[in-house]
Amino acid sequence: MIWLALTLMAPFGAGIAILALRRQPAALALAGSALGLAGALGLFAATARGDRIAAALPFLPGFPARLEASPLTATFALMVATVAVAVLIHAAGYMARDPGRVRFFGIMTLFVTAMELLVLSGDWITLLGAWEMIGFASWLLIGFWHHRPAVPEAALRAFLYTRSADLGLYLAVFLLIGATGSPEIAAASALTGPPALIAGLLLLLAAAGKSAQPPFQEWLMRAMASPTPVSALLHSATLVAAGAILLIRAAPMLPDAVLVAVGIVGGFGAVITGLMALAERDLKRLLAASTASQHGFMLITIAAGAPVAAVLHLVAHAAIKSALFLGAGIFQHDRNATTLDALAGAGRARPGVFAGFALAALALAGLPPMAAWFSKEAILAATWNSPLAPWLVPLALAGALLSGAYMGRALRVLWSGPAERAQTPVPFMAVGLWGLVILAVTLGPAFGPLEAMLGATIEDIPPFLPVLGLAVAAGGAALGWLLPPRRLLGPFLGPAERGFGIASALETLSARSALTLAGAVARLETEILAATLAAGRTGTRVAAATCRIDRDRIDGAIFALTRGLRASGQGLRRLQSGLIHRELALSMIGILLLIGVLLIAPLSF
Amino acid sequence: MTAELVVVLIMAAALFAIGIYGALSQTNLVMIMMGVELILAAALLNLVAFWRYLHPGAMAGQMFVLIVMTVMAVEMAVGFGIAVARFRARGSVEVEEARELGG
Amino acid sequence: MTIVAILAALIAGAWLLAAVESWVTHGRFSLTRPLIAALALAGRESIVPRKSDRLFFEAAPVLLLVAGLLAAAVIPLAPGLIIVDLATGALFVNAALAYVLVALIMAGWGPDGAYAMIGGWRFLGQFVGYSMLIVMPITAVAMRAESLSTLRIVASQAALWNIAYQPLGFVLFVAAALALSWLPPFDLPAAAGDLAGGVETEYTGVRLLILRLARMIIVLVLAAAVTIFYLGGWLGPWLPGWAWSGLKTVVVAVGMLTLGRRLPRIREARFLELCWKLGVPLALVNILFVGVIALVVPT
Amino acid sequence: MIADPGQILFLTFFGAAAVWFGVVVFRTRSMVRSAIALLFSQTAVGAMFLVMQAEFLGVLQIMMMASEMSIMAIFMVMFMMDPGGLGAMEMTHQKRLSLKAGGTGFVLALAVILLGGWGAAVQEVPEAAVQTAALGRELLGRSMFIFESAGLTILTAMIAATMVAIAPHGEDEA
Repeated sequence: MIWLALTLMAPFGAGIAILALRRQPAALALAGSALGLAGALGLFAATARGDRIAAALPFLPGFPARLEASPLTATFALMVATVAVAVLIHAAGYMARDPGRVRFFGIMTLFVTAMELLVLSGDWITLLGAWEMIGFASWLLIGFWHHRPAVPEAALRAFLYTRSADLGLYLAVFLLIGATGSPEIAAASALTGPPALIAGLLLLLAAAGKSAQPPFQEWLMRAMASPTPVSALLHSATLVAAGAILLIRAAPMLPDAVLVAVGIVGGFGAVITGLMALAERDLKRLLAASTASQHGFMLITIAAGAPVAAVLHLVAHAAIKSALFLGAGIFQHDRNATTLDALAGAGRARPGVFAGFALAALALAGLPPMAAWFSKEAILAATWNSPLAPWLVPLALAGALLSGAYMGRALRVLWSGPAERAQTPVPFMAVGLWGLVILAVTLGPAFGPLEAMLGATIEDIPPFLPVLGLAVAAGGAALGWLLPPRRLLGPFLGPAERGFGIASALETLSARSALTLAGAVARLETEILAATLAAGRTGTRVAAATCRIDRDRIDGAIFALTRGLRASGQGLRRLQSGLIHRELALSMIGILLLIGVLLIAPLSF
Repeated sequence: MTAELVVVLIMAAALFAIGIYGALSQTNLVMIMMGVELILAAALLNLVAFWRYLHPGAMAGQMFVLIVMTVMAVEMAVGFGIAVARFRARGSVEVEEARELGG
Repeated sequence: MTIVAILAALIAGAWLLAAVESWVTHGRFSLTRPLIAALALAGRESIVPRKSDRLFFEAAPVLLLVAGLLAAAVIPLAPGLIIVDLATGALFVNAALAYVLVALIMAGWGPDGAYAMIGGWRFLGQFVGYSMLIVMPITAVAMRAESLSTLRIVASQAALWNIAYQPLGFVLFVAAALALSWLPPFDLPAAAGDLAGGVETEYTGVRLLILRLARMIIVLVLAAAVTIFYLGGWLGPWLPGWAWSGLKTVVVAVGMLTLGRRLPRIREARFLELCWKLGVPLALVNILFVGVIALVVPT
Repeated sequence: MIADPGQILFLTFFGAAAVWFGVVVFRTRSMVRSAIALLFSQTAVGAMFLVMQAEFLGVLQIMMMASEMSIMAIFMVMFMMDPGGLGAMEMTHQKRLSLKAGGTGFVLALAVILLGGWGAAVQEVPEAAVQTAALGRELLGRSMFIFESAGLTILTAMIAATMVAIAPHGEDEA
């Protein structure tokens, strides 16, 4: 109970104190989040001992706000708190001279509070409330530099995209509470039949929106207009992770049909956004696309029926991705830009930071002995053993290959440009970064006990599977490093925002790389290269197909809908005289109709 | 069937009808608000009557009356705020002169 | 029987107060003077102004009197000496006195005279200021008594009068009472200096008599309310309960009539500012203070 | 259950008063009269509460409406071209539609009232003091969330209304 209160109230109190005192925001935020981390550690330790901490706070009559710390939620809470501390340390340096830092740290801590509330919530209504709060806080944070051009639009876009997907969560929650008669999340697993199917699909919609799976990925790319610590927090452990967390928690109730849908969304999401990441010309946007791609992995894992592996990957990804973003933030700080062109060689100028970034990048690519290797192995094992293996394994492998490729590419760009003069030291930012990098590197061996704690059975893995995974990861990374994409991407200055962007970029990528590589690396690796090219072409085709579907089907449908709406709107326009008495009369008629329906309704049953 | 309840409900229905007539027929914003007040008064009467004659033990009924009273006060505050702003801008609160909301 | 006793007490009190008021304004104390003045008013012609709203003009003095009398109905002089012991007595005083506002608006609007109308609307402005300062101190009083019944409120002060328990509330309530009965320094609605009598301007004869009587009764009722809420009502040694009540009420009423005259008249805007920026926060502090004590001190 | 004739008598009386004053609201030409008529209509409703032994609510209604309607009166005077009703201006429109709407509403409500089975009335009611205390417990216990929301709503409305009504800076300083 005390740990629960500490976890939630310490960041909250810090946020309120910051907004009230308007002084020393960084120190207050750090103190608050550190206390929160202590609380989360306490929770984790207690649940690891086997305790189950739960609290029911008085809220709506008959619907108390339930908080609960199971091993699963305590793991999430610990992850959120850890990332929050590291990101805030980094932000203390990053935002040191920003005039709006009081607002920044205030909202950040409140955001962390909301996220902790979300992961610890024990009933749907609390979860919904926390869900709304993180949406709102992220809107504030993405729009933090609201006076800059395009930032308000990006914030609004993020808000609207996630909002429209949130509709799914609302409907799902209503349905779940209505069907099970209890707002508790645990009670939902008893649900079967059509309600479970519909609710599961709606939850998938909500999760896809928050986790930026296609077709919602656009908001995440635009959200890069926010300060980098915000991106780090948003991507690793909070907003985007909320989608995956939602599905992980709901996993016990999802029927098989929904799992298939989850697998399709996640698999294609992982591949498509992976391709987008490869084509991206902006470091932060590249990382954003890779976030979406990695969350696609988690969905694949959930679809394979192994949410615990998804938890592992979520945790690994949280540490890695926040480290990457913090590194990107330092580079951005140096060069005052995030495009890959401008960042070329930024890594060479700061070897220490680059080393951290590179470690995190290789970890994300899935190289041993770092965290994501373990989790990807778990993912591969899970997909291999699932009934959907023929679908999921290739998608997972493609995703892994792509994650190696785009990280290799990012490293190459950062390393290969001209190194500039020595930079001013950035102690806070480096501490935040390295803290996370160390976690990213060393977390792997802890996964075994964690798995046991979460109660997963370790399945038999065919021995070639880890080897295959490792080969794919290493191959991807090597590929990304070897293909010099900066020159190739030169002509494509129009931001690769749509699926169309992926297609054209990749087309050039594969065509030119064929010429370059054919000339440069001749005999030894011919076969590997042929395979690579095949993979590249497949990717191109997939991307082109996606593009076509996007343009012809989805856009066409949307335009038709728009036309219809506009026509009916024209018709309705005549009703809207703007005269208040007319409108009052119309609303009276409407109410009368409603009453009529209500009166007739009982008769018809 | 209980005589007291029916009496109160009929009175409330009459107040409601008068309120609707007023809200629809008046040209002045403040007069329209008077109509709305009458409608709300009818709602209050119904709430109290149902509480008194059907569930006198359940205090939630009275609580609803308080909430409706709050709504009345809010309606007044917002309505007068709009009226003041409107009058400042246009010099009149006649609704026939307000067409800006037209589609 | 009780009704007769209370009415008699009210009439006697009004008479006494009228004598005191004429003493304060004219400098001579005479018990016969108010009687003579009243008879003179009753005998004089009561003029109805042209183009008046006759209904309002006639109804306003009566409504004012009724409001005062209704408020008096829940005022106890002694444990048994109360017309009706409502469970919501303290709130009822307030509800009845809210109609003072209605009566004054009617009296201001009715006669179709500029001064009267300005006086009436001025009282509305004044009401916006003082109304919170009537309700919130009463809230604190009721919190201590754990009841809205006037009898229980008095009984709750057996150990310690509320004037010592919540002096802040006392000051605020007396100030609000002065404003409610439009006594100086809050006498803008009927300011003799700049409105020529305000709401009373157009009234003559019997109607003016009723108006003045009603106003005296309202002052008396407010003084009695102060006595009940803050001065322990009928509580006191040696004398019988009703005597204590009467004595305290008269002292408070005389204080209300005399003290304010030493202060300059307060402008409307300034009054509102004082009420909302100073009075309401202080009243909240008072409620908080009483609440904390009520929780901490065991009863 | 035998109905209490005294109660029915008083309810009818005050109900008729409320309705009559309600009619007066829209019949009189003088706007101040209209506001005061609304006030007395609401007061009669409050009196009906008292007859129905909801003492706290009745007193509250009577108290609140006095101030609310007086404020309404001054707004009428401020914003009407002819508050005294001396110019015999036409103040209504779409009268027939309004009458029809009101009439339909009344008929529908009557149908529901007379056709609905209401069950037997409960004659016993908690004592006034008990009621008030129970209402307080309800407000600050089970329904606290709703009650606090109402409080927050009214605060928001106050601030918003002030913001809307306040003069733009520099204008209207007199």
